Amino acid sequence: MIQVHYFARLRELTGKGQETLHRDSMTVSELLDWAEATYPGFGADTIQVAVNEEYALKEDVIHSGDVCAFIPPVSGG
Amino acid sequence: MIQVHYFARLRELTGKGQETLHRDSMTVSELLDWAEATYPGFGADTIQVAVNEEYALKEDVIHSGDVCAFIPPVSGG
Amino acid sequence: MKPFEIVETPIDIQKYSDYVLHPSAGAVTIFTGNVREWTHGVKTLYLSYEAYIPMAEKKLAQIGAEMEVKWPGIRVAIAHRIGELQISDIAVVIAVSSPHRKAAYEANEYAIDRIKEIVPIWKKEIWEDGEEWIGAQKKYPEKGVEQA
Amino acid sequence: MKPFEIVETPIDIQKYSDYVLHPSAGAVTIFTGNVREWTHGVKTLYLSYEAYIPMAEKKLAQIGAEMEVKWPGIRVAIAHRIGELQISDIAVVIAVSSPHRKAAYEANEYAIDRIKEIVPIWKKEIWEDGEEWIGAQKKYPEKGVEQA
Repeated sequence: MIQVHYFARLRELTGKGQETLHRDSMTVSELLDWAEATYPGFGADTIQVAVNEEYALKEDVIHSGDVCAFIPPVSGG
Repeated sequence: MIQVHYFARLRELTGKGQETLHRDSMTVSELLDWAEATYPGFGADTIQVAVNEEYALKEDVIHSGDVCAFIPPVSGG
Repeated sequence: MKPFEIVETPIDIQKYSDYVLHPSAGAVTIFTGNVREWTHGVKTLYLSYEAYIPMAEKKLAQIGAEMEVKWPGIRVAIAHRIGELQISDIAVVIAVSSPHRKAAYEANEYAIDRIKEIVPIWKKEIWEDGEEWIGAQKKYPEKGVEQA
Repeated sequence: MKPFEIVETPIDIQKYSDYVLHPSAGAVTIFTGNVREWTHGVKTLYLSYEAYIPMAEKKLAQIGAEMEVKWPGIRVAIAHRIGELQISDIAVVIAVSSPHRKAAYEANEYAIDRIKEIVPIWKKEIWEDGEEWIGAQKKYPEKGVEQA
């Protein structure tokens, strides 16, 4: 199981703060493709993925038990 | 009469915070020469003179009633 | 307080200034980012900030660590507030102490630049006629909005 | 408080930050110069500051006016404390608000540079083995002392 978090625009778009994917492993790229297919307008090409609170590369592999987060462009400060 | 103020090192050197010169007028240059002659070690070449709270040029003329101050190199901040 | 933290209540700058001050510090710089009412003619009613809190605090600490490498001898504290913020409220505070002032200015400015790059915090602007999540991809060029 | 003042009591940074903040300000920078205990291996016991008060306040206000010309839209407050200051005490505070952050940083740094050039304030350092009025002509190169 892979846990994913949604924030800001993505939280409003998906209507949820988090959900659980029943997958053993997938790449970051696959996760983004899944999100884009599941939630029209997701905008995966502008979004980074954090795995266990660190920015991940597209080719990194996510394993069951990892906590992921979609990070749209940040605007703190 | 011309009033003159001493600060910091000059206040300690002269032993006074201010004094009055009984002069009708003099240039800033003359005031510095007077101070150097009166107080050995005054160091007039490193000192600026303020007349009525504004920095003055060596050739500016000080008149009776003006308030002068010797301004050694500042070190605030 | 923690030196790198996300908070949900008003920010007291004195607390962060006190944290970074120590006997070898000759200079302290504090930056606050405040909610601005007018941005190029568009009136903001209030802002709403959201964060991925544990990662945001890790990234703030990472920025602090980067700063201490670049400017040895400095001490740093950073806090960012989330939730609804009204006009003039402090959204972010950066406090840096240093033996000498140049590093305190430079390091402080580095911190806010990095926060805007890597810390997972998002700002929603609420105007009289709408609202929008702000992000690097949304620069609203038609309104000429800039970040603070 | 006055926006440009010489004070004889401890400096409360919040007061100056509050003074410069207004609804169009998106950024506030605060600089404090603090009494540092160690300067290149020489231990300072305390400092004593003296000012030509009326002229010093005029010159602080002049610096503020220069800043507002160079960085339109900023608001500035500066205070310098005189008398005996202990380690970590604030000698000077500079608060600058601005719609955007770049001007707030730049203007603040300009202010401290100008203060060290033109404001009639003098610092005496008191060490364990002596004391000395510090000034531009006295850089103590043998000790390598720098200003904060």
